[in-house]
Amino acid sequence: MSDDLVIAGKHFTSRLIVGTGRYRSMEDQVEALEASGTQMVTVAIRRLDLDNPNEKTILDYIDPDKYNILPNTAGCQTVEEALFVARLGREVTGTDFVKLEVIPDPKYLFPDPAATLEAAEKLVNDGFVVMPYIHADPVLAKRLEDVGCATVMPLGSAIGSGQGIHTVEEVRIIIEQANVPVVVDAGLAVPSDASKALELGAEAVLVNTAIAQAENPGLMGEAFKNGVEAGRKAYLAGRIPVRAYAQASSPTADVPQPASARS
Amino acid sequence: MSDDLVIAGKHFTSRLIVGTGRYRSMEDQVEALEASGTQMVTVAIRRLDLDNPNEKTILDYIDPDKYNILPNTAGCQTVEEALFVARLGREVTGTDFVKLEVIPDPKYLFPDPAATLEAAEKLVNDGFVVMPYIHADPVLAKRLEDVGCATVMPLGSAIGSGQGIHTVEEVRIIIEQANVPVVVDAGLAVPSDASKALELGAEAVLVNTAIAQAENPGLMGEAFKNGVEAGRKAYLAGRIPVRAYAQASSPTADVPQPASARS
Amino acid sequence: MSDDLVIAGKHFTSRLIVGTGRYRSMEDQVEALEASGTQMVTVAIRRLDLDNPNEKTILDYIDPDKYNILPNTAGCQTVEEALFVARLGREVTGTDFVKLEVIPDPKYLFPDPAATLEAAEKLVNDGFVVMPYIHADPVLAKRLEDVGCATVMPLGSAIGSGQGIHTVEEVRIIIEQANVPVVVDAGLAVPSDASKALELGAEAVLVNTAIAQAENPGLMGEAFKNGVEAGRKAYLAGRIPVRAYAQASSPTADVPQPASARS
Amino acid sequence: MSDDLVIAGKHFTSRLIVGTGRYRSMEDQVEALEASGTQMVTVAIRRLDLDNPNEKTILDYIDPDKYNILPNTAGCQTVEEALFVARLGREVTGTDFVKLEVIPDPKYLFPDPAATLEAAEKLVNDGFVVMPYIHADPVLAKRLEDVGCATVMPLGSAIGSGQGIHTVEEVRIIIEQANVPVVVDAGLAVPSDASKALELGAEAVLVNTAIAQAENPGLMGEAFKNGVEAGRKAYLAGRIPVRAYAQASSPTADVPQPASARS
Amino acid sequence: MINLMVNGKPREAEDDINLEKYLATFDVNLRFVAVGYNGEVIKKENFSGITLSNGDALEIVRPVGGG
Amino acid sequence: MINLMVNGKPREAEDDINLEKYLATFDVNLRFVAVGYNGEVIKKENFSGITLSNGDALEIVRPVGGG
Amino acid sequence: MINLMVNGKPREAEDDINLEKYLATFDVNLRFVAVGYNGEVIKKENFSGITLSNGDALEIVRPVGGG
Amino acid sequence: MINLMVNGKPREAEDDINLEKYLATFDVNLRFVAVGYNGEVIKKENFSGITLSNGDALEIVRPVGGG
Repeated sequence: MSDDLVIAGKHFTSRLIVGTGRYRSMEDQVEALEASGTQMVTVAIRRLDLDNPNEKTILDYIDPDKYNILPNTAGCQTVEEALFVARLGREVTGTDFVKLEVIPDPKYLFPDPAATLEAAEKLVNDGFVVMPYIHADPVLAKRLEDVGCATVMPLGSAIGSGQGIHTVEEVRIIIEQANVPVVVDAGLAVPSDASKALELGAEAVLVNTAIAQAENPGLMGEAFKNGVEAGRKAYLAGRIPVRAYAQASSPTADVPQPASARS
Repeated sequence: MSDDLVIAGKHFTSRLIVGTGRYRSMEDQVEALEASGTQMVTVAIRRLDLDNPNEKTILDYIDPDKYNILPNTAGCQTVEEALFVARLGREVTGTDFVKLEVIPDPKYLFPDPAATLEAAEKLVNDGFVVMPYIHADPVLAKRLEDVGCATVMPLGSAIGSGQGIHTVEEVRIIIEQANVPVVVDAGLAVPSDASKALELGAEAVLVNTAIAQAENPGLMGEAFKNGVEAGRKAYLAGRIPVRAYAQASSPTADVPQPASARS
Repeated sequence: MSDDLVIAGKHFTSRLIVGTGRYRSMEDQVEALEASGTQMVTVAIRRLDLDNPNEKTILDYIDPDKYNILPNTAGCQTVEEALFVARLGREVTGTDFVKLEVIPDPKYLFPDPAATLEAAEKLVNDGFVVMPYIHADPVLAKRLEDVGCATVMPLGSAIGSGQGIHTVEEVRIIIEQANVPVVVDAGLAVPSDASKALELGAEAVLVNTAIAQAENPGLMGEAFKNGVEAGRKAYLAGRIPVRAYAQASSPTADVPQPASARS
Repeated sequence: MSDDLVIAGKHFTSRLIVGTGRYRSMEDQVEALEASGTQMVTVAIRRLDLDNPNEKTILDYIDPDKYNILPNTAGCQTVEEALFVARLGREVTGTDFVKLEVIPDPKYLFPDPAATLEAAEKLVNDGFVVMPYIHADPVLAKRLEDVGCATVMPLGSAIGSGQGIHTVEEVRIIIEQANVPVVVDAGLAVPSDASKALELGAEAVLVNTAIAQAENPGLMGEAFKNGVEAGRKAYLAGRIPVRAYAQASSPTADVPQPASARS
Repeated sequence: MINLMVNGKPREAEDDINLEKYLATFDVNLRFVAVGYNGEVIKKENFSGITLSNGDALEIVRPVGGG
Repeated sequence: MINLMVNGKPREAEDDINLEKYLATFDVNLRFVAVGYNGEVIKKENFSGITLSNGDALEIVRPVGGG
Repeated sequence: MINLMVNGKPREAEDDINLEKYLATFDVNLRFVAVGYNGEVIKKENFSGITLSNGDALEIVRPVGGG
Repeated sequence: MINLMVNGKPREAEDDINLEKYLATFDVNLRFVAVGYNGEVIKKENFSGITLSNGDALEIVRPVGGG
């Protein structure tokens, strides 16, 4: 069964996008990415340290044949900053893909809906494949799709909070209305969060802190790989409905009787 | 890394116990059990149809080299019935393992705590390896452990209801206090339910209707296999803590500026 | 509309039972009980301090014309202890009402289902009006009703934990099956918890720590009074059903148009 | 204790805003408004039926000395429509207060964040006291406050769905960050929903369908009145913290012993 | 005669009629009523000053129950 | 002839027949089958030693799919 | 003298003293007080009828705040 | 000499130096590096065509780990 994730015509067999922030070591990261089976990893764009201009960059540790690079605009608080960093990221990585983040709020790192919509439209017109990070707002998701975004990326809960998916109802509606892949991003802490997102019909999830900061990032990367596979298969396999009452899984008739009271 | 589930000294590499009820066909069942990777399957004990005494039984379809048989006492409403059916099951299957169910309530199929405790103690004294199906009551679980049960099997929600795990808080406490494996049973609908149970520290789950009645039981069996592996690995990998606020996964300093306003 | 709570033939217009433990001062307690409008308050039975045998007791602060006394068996870990303390309590207070607690577990203070059932039956036969504190186990609740308990008191969450009602699904089922008043006890933290219990059809709630340890116990007592009234009225008023989609609360037709594009 | 709700300098002793849609009869509505104790009611603006130009309007049934009128822009799908209807509403009612709704989505009636922000800013500049209906998006709420909105009105769940408050976490954050009153609107079904919102620190709630479509609107109006009072008092009274473990509400020492085993 | 669009429906009116007179033809009780004229909201005191022309769009509105 | 209750239904059997022979009358495949005799579970090797009498209750069971 | 266990602690009392007199030695206000005597609850009116003996266990209790 | 703002910090450079030569003064490995010049992103092939002037702002960036 071919069941690829397709974003802007690009096919992926893995539905797990992994972030490259907050690993305790490059070794941890390399092991975790490998174990996760991911085919797309995010990177941020930052100023070069001019006193150390030749230090290795994150991309020196990432095999371009194995992983697609998804540069983000993390750290940008305005439309102007996001456009600039997106373009720098395209120049650095050579890809048109961009994870768009416009985040004025430092405490919860929640994105600005109006600024994200404005930046998304401009980047689409500039030829980018835009994957916007948004609050789980179904109308905003629809409008981003309408301006040409390649996916929508509603948040589960605050970035790095490990709170899981608070927004199940909203994500369910976004999925119901979307004609582009829905990628649940932020807050996922354990594979059951990822599995749940895919069971609902999300096409993929993005995970960073949950893997990078786990006690054992490699094993957690593998755990998320399994969880994402589980969720996708369950979505395709067709889950049972929810019922108000029990349904016996063993036959109710012909139960042997110690004395033949019941017949 | 060897990480077996051990029940009464018996080792299992799979942490997914699968029920054999409610499949649409024997072919579905055989495929689903295979795909699930399970090593233990439950069966019920019922009266033989004397007008058709030679029809194949469920065990004729289950390879004893692949699957351990776990006879249950489903359908029993009293201690006396449960003891009788447990003993019949032992005679039929040749195993001392028994899934104990004493269920007077036909609507929700919730077990009777006092009758289950009484029957469990008697069966333990009769040499059984007792795996009691119970409400997620931490004190009851402790008392069942104290009388010698090999596991406790708290319910997530009503059998076959597909409601998932309503009893997360109680299951968490049962796990915290248990010295025997905790197996979450009943109500699980999707792999994220199974994964969540194992992430909490449950040693295994028992699933029947969610697989048997899925549109594609084989694929759902595989999905639960992945979900259980995901949950166990996540438990071992050490999940991140829950935080009230966000933690940036990209560096917050050195963000490039379109004009050098911010430095 | 007369809508009394009736327990063992005794009528109450208030559906809020209040505990008398953990107040910072007797003044706080007197004020809070008054503000709560309660007609039934619990007390515990403890050894007299023989070095100070004439100190005032809790009952010296409680007007017997305003409040019915409900002695409890808190602190009892076995059936024998519970029977003894229940009888001492009856002698002290002169009432046959008893809140039965058999709690072997000091960490979560969860009750023992089998021991509670055994003690309840003995106390009923001894002429007590038994109100057992139990885990939210529908089968246990039914059996307690069958042995003659006057109410059942399922827990919402651990005593004093302030976690609210984790057991909504189970409480809903207990209410559906009960022929005696269901009183939700333990864990309630805020009036919305009490209101929710009554909206589900619980006949009353028991609250102690949430009022006694609030910053302002008097005001919190009043808040719970309002919450209980709100919940009961909502139950009687017939709530709207849950719908998957929105239903406009304003007419959808005849919206004025700035230009008559839409007609 | 004076504890008024203050919106744009106007004081209200009631924290319950009530909608006037979907009542089965004017009698129901008049009774429910009275019982609810509300001081602010919403109305919609629609085309006059020119074949029946003298029929009574909703305002003929609402005592202007008792109730402040809050015209809404329900039915508007664009900024232009919302501005036009807001101005018509001001002309009809003589108040500058407006509940701003810009809702392109007919299925869930979720508002458009960018369009709402644009319309809000224009209406503020036009002298309106703007109360925008929004998704529970903390950044959007902050931006609406920044452009001069008098309140923010995050939704609990879809209008008329009776699903309650799905957005507790987001509403909590909006409240934490807001310098204007937060009014939770939409989806509330029972008084415990209203009470919970106020316990979190919301300054008020808006309720329509839950009262109008209750079996007994008058009694439900009264129930919500009690629930709102309960929630506000609990907020002021200072709730107990949530604890992981139990805390006994009865003393643990000096428990009488049937035989003096324990001392 | 001129053609108007009133509350989304075509209607005829006399030439050179002003808004106040036009509304009077409906015997509308103006209490709780507002009027939009080609997308602008007109105050009651100005009704008489507005002469309707062919193609004008009017929205004559009143309050209804809503949430 | 004697009267038995077998799997909850009345049946007749010859006088003095033992359990092994009685089961044989049904041509039951004994693999995966167990027998309860008046509430007691009987091991296969003891079937021949049990002579059925009037009023005896038998439960002849086999495994079925269950959860 | 006899040895008693009172509220979990050893105490001495005079020979042949009855419960009523013994309680009086503590000057206990009997309102809201109950007494357990070797695991049995004794009614006030029977205090005088109970003569304490060596090894008797008494529980003298009163109500306290509790939930 | 001219004054530049490079990565948010003031720096000096020779008159009339072009971007390519200026970057060379840092011995920057240009693989995985991009440059913003007064808010515009400049392609590598155009570095030599850009002559820096007093007050120019440069952002010299590279990828880092991020989520």
